[in-house]
Amino acid sequence: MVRFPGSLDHESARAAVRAAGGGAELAWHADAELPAGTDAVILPGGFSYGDHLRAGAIASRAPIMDAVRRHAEAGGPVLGICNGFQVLCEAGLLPGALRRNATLSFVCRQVELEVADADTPWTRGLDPDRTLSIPIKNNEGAWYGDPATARVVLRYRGEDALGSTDHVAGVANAAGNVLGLMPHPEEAADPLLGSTDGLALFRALLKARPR
Amino acid sequence: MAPTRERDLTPIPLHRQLGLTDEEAELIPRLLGREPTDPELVMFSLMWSEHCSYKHSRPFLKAFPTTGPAVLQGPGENAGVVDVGDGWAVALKIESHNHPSAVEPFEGAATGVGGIVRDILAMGARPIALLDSLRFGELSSARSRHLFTRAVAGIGHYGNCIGVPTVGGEVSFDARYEDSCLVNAMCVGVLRHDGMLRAAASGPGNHVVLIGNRTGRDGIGGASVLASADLSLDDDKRPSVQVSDPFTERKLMDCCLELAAAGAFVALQDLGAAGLTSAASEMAAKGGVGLDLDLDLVPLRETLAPAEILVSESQERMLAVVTPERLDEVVAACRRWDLDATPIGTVTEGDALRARAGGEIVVDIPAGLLADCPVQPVPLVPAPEAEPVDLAAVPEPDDPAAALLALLARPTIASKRWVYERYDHLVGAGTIRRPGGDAAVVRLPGTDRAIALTTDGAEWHCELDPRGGGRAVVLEAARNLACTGARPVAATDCLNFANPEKGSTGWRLREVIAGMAEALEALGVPVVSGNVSLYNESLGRRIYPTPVVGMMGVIERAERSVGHGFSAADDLVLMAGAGEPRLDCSEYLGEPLGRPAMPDVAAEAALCAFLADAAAAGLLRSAHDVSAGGAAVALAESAIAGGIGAAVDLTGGRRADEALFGEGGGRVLVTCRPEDRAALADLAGEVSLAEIGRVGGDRLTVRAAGADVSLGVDELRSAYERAIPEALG
Amino acid sequence: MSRVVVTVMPKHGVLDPQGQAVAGALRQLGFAGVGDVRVGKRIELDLDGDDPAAQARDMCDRLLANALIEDYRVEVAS
Amino acid sequence: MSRVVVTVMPKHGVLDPQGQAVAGALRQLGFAGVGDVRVGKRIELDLDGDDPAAQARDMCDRLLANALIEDYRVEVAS
Ligand SMILES: Nc1ncnc2c1ncn2[C@@H]1O[C@H](COP(=O)(O)OP(=O)(O)O)[C@@H](O)[C@H]1O
Ligand SMILES: [Mg+2]
Repeated sequence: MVRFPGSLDHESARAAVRAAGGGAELAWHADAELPAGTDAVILPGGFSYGDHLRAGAIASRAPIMDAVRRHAEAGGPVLGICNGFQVLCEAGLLPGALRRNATLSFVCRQVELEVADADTPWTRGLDPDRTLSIPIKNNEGAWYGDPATARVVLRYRGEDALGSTDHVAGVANAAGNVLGLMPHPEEAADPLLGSTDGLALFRALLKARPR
Repeated sequence: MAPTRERDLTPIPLHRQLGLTDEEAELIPRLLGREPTDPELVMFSLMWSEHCSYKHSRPFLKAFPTTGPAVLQGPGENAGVVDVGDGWAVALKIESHNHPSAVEPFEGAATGVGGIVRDILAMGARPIALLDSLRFGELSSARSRHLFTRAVAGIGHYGNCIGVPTVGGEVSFDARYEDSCLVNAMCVGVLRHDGMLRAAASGPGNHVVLIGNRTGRDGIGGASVLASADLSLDDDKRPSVQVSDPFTERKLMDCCLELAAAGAFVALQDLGAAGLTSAASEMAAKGGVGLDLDLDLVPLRETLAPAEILVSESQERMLAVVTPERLDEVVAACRRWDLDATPIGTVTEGDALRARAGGEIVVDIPAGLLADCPVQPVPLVPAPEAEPVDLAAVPEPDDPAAALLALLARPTIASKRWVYERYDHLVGAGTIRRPGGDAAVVRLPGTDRAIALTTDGAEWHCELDPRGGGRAVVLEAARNLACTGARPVAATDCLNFANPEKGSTGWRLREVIAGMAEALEALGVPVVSGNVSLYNESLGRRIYPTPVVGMMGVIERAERSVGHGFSAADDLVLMAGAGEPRLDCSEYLGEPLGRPAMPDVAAEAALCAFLADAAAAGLLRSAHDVSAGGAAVALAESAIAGGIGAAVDLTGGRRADEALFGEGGGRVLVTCRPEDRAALADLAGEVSLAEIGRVGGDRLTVRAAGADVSLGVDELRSAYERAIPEALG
Repeated sequence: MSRVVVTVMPKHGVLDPQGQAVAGALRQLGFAGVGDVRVGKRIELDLDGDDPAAQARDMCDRLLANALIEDYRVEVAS
Repeated sequence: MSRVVVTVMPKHGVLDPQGQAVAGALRQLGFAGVGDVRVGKRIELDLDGDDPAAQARDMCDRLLANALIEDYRVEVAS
């Protein structure tokens, strides 16, 4: 779990990983290496560097990102949530860019998602007909890119207030091991919060983990 | 030390330009034993403003109950702190940023959030929730739309970026706030009992370290000019606007909490109104020590005079006292977070607040003097008693269903989704009950408990009857908490009033506080922190007396919290509380009219206790407070939230419109499973509990004194949800 | 139709958190010679009607710039 | 020390919701002659060292602009 200045959701995401049966350690943006024995990397949500310039742009150039890139190139799973998704796009590890919401405002609400690709380490085994109820909360969450060439993993069902190309809520790289999502699965990982649909992603990864 | 230079070219004496009265200006040399220097006079002028000294309101505030078994820190620190069990504590405080928000709504509201968050941080608490209480003019006014939308954007910008969820609040619209909008922000934090920090400096020889943003010409004169003068909307009060920097605030939070957990601070204090002057004098006075500051060491953004450095209100700064042994650790942690940390002085024996610049001492005053502003008595002129509403003069509605839809679409009643969807109300994965209900419910990390949070106002009631309104605002807050299943534990308050030197405002202030105190005593809820904002009037238009109460309650088992939406068909609908609905002081009449009944504090305290017991026993399927718009609006809101209708017979009231839309009386709409009806009645004891209908279907049908209202839940929702977006165009 | 360019920059002396963040990031990328950085807006407008510069100034006063914290400049490109 | 001005604008063909919103708001204020509006960034940098323009272009490629959606221009003011 990489922590940048301005990361906000690292503790919630860590709790979600634990709830799914895994464990997570924090890595610092200025470090050159990921912790030894890292199976998967999560770039959590937040406002790294205050979203200045472009969301995720400054964090995507942090020293730790070289290690994340090496991990990804070796096939290691990487998940970017919200700001983490923005960082991965800015780092060139995912296709497209995230732009200002069509509403020109921050949007925080529960949305319904459909699984468009159940063959990534983060979605393997998910029923493609299942609707996931997970919240979004972002300012620059409109994915802009070519859905014909990108590997679309999640789509908004029904209305997409953000104005993403083709209702895209999450995309992966060609190999499928790097995934970026606008919705926040860590905010849907506890029955007290009304939905546990977000846990499915972390569980899928833990199941797929090479022993 | 050089005495004040003569200023024979200035026709108006310096002290008056700074906002000091002639009496105060004569008193200062007597207290000091000499003439003050210019920087000293500026410091006095800020510290002796109402904003910093509470010189008009202080005597009245003594009426509040402030102690109790749960209180770990009452008023007098940066925030109040109460015990919530298992070694955990909650810090809370509310504060106004009204005048800065009227000048520049985005930055004013944003920096208001930043300021209150630093107050919580200064206690060593981790901020976990924000609430905002807002008042603007009617949305038909372009200026009010601008202030409203920009203030909401500013609050969202700041809260979202620092990762503290904005879980609740309130907004209402009335022409009285057209020129003087109100922006109050509340922050709540959690801490371990043994991790609580205080502002009291100690240990001569310890370092005074300034952490965070560099100092610039931000808000210079802000405390006195912006907060204590009638605002006449002219441009020359404007050059000192503070720009918010939430990214730095987040780093400040992360870094200070890391250091606080490591025990690296002797004391911690935020820099708010009056900047370094206020922070340093409070730290010295509270600790009974002196401070020696070298202004040349303060990191600056631009060249500033010593007096400017002393009063600059640059944001995102904290002042810490650190032992010599831990200084390197503090500086290193700040560097890791890319924050400036600069030792700018030391703690000394004695009580002198000293500041040097260019090697010379420019300030040397006993720190306590700055906090000892003489009380300014205010005139206490009772306002005439309001006349009860003459029902015969109020036409009965031709179409009560249309009247209900119109009420649901009044911006003050309508859904505030447009607001809270602009706020991250979830971050931290702790928001169990989201905005839109009676109170937010937030998980208490590390425990099975949750806390419920609300802010409330009752300004129409306070205008018509300040004593009763003072009671009403506290009782409404408690009822809102109780509806979620919480027991109220502590309150914080922000008293927004007009000019206390004019008309009946001083009397209203005293009466409102007295009424609040009566209700707080009955509930056993102490006030642990608060803030006063006076002079909210301009161009001859004064705001209503607007006390805002922030209240926190505890739910022992988080999973037992209760929502306000109907939950399932065949559940019974009951009215708890025996009060009579009245059109007096009702939103239905469209303006504050009539003489509302005096709230019965004992009955309402019993009602709150019953609701919390019933929730703890798992007997409530929903609970919703009857407030603005009366029982019909409360029923509609429960139907909309639950997505299911109900059929109900309303009793009470002298006519159908009063039964449907009458307010007051401390009533709560609850639902339960039919099989739990008897158990609920047992728990109710003396509290009146009347079965009035059943949940089910996709329509809300309400019968009252011959009137018959039947509307589809979708119709209700559409009126309720669309009003604010449509008013904004 | 004229092309008007409006430049809106943070006023001198007013805190520019965005400029600070960009300066820090550039230095971290190894650009050692970076001094002060300020970030503002550039708005390009196509405008019909008389005196486009006066129109644009009016727009700045009423919407495009916040006089409390920002300065603006108007140039007519064509 | 040179002053370098970097202008970053949304690429042509890329939708600019902010520009559209500004255009709409201006028309609503009564500016009937408003055509296309595009909103971008202006970044003013003080730079030490050789060839400030080349340095600034390097900064754009590495951080200041996102080539997928933005174009940039560099001017050395002094
Ligand atoms: N209405 C009030 N009720 C209770 N306490 C109050 C009230 N107004 C102010 N106080 C207390 O007086 C003290 C000084 O308030 P204030 O100047 O607003 O604090 P700060 O300097 O931390 O912003 C605080 O401890 C506050 O809790
Ligand atoms: Mg304080």
